[in-house]
Amino acid sequence: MLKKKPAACFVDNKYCPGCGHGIINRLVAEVLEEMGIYEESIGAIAVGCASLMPETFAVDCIQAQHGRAAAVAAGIKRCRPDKTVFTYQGDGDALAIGFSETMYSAIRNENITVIFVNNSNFGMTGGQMAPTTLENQKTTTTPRGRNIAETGDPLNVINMMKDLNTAYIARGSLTNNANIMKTKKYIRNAFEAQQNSEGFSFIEILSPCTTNWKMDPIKAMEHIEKNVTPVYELGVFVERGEKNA
Amino acid sequence: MEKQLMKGNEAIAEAVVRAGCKFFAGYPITPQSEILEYLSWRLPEVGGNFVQSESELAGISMVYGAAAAGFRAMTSSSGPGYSLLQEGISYIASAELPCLIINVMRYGSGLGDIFVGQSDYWQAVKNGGHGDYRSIVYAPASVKEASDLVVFGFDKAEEYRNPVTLLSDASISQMMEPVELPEMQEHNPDKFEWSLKGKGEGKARSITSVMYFQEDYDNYIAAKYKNIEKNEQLWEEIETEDAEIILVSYGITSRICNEAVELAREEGIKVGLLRPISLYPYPVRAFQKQKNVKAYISVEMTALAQMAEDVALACKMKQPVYSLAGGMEIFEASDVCNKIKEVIDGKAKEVF
Amino acid sequence: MEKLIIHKESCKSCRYCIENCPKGALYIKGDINEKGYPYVSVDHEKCTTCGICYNVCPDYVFEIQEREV
Amino acid sequence: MPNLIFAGFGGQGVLTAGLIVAKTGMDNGKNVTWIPSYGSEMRGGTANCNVKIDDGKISSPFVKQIDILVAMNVPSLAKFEPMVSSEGTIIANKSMVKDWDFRSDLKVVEVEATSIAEELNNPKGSNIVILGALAMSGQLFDKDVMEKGVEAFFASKGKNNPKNRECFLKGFECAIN
Repeated sequence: MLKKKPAACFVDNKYCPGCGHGIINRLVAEVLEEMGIYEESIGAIAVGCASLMPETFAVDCIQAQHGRAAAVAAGIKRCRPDKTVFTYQGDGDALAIGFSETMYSAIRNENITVIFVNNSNFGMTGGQMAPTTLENQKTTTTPRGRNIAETGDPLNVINMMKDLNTAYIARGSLTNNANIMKTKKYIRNAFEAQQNSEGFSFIEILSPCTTNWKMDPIKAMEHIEKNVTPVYELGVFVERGEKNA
Repeated sequence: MEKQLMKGNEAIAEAVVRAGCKFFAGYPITPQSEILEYLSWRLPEVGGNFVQSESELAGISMVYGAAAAGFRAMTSSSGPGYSLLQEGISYIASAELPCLIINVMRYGSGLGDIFVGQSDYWQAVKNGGHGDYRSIVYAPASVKEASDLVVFGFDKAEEYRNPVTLLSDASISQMMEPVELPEMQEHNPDKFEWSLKGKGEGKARSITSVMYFQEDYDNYIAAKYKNIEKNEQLWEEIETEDAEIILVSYGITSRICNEAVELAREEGIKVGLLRPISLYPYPVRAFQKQKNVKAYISVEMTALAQMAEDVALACKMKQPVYSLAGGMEIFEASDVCNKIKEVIDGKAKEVF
Repeated sequence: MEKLIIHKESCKSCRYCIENCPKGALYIKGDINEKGYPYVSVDHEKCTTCGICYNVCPDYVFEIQEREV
Repeated sequence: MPNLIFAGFGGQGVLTAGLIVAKTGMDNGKNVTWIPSYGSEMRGGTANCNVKIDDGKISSPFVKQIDILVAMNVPSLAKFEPMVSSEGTIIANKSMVKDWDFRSDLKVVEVEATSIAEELNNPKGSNIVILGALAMSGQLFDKDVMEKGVEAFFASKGKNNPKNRECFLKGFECAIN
């Protein structure tokens, strides 16, 4: 089995050691390349750590405003319906400031693919609480741990989205080879759904933020297995418009 | 083209289609909603895209995407909605993309009043958004001029790769007047090297703030806007040659000033009108060439005399600047004449 | 025959590869690359070129090539 | 050339009546403006539009001194009669304006617009009846110009209803000076 980094990842990424973004960047690139569409793809890239992607990713990209990537992608896709259009966003971007743009893209069943990286905090700005931050998780704005009596529960966006009329919704993680391979399959299914004009596809990926979690990378992956995955269940939730869960 | 009687908003919307625009995303707000309503059926007729977005924030973001794809794209709003567009306008300007924004002004801040007013002058002309950018701003004074400036605005947006704002108001947009519409034209979104279309075999494009890759960005961006200021000033002068008092007014109020000039001239008062058509760049050259002027009166429908500041800057405060300001109720020519007489009689107090 | 190539300059020393290698073929000696990270090395005797290291690596360190004959 | 206000309650077609007059002005080489009452003014069921017709440039589209007021109901008279200039004209819908004490300095033309439209089986045509009365007043367009204007307006909308012509003619005929 020959393996070589995809051409889209043309220089080394700029993420922290052990950051999941590097793996996800590569998975997106591999899928686009394997499907033969990477030269015909356009990405709308979020603010946050995701914004480091265009510097190292050889696909036509636009830097969206904070939270608006799904709306920007919808504008592109509606003008250029024959191109593959995706967003690449973190949890602060897609679910806090951009909740409305994300949800309404799903509500309108826009024929785009949203790649949503859940690392349960605002990475780029220094590890503040995100909508996905776990109960009791310490962040720089929840120094005593997230108090859900004040902040509400961690946001499971797929639970909110899965009853809408969309094409494909899945959640994967990066904690081991098997999960990474599954996540890659989800990404492929999402892009295929878009190619078939089935509508909105959404892949949430549980990913480590070693720097802000102040964890060794291996420990960070263990934390996802042990503490994150029970809150954000893995699997396929909508496929070809059929609801699975 | 045959003359038609059309509402300002509908003439604007039809001109948008005729300019080859294929993308609109926006949100309802009075008094611009007819633009949205008209384009909802008209754009699909020509193979274009219409989206009623969940907010102005989303609408301008979609426009940002469509413009990046090389398409002629636009949105329209008013007052509070226009405030929400500012984030996107800043991004579009920073990424050097062309697009057209229409602001049908209303009066006052907050909820304000949906009828006549020009109180978004500062927001539109001085930029409501963040950072070092300007939007080119055109102010039509008739339904016909509004539709002409739509096409002109798209052309200028592309020439300078910069957002262009058409600053209309409730009266221009709500009234019907005879209009000859511009010719239908096609736009090719692939003609730009920079437009997002998939990299193909070439180098991947990255649309973001040009600051990140533009060498000597400060000087580059300053020179860009200096160039616009040099080349794109637009104005109309009426009876200014021997005028000792010059009214400065744009949009709907300039028409009333025009009538006031006629009335004052009948009484032998040497009054002229300077009507800025481009509000950014402000037509400072028009002020520099005035030989006989002793005073300017800025006439506008805002409580705070927003444009009077630009009049003072344009004449470098060599002449006193007076103001007739206030919204809700439109001025009558007699109000303007009274102000002129107050100035002559030394009863008015200058604002600058 | 295939061979594992390591682009040591890309390595950021996260150790995901070591953790996931089923054969225990990967290790960090302590030498550091230009970025300043102790980089990963391979024991070719143990490596089966299964590709798991490539899959779990965030930094495109690994490549599996045809071995030159 | 005159400044007009057309006023009534919603559904009486006052905006259309004003539009027909404005379009007729344009088709006869005049500068025209038409602007409707708007927003909060619209609530409560009253409607009006301002029409200006002029050989020269028109400045404000808003009418502050009315030369001709077309009033389809009593609230319209109450609101706008004070704005009519001395020697100005009011065209009133007599079906709804029964015992109004008109200002003595005005020319008044009355017509049973609502009932005539109903009699002619064109209940939505009261605005066209009143245009007949407007033509009869002699204050704006001649009868044939206005009649052509009505026909041209509906033709341009692709809804030519012969009953509109009947309404117009009956309005002209039955208007009382």
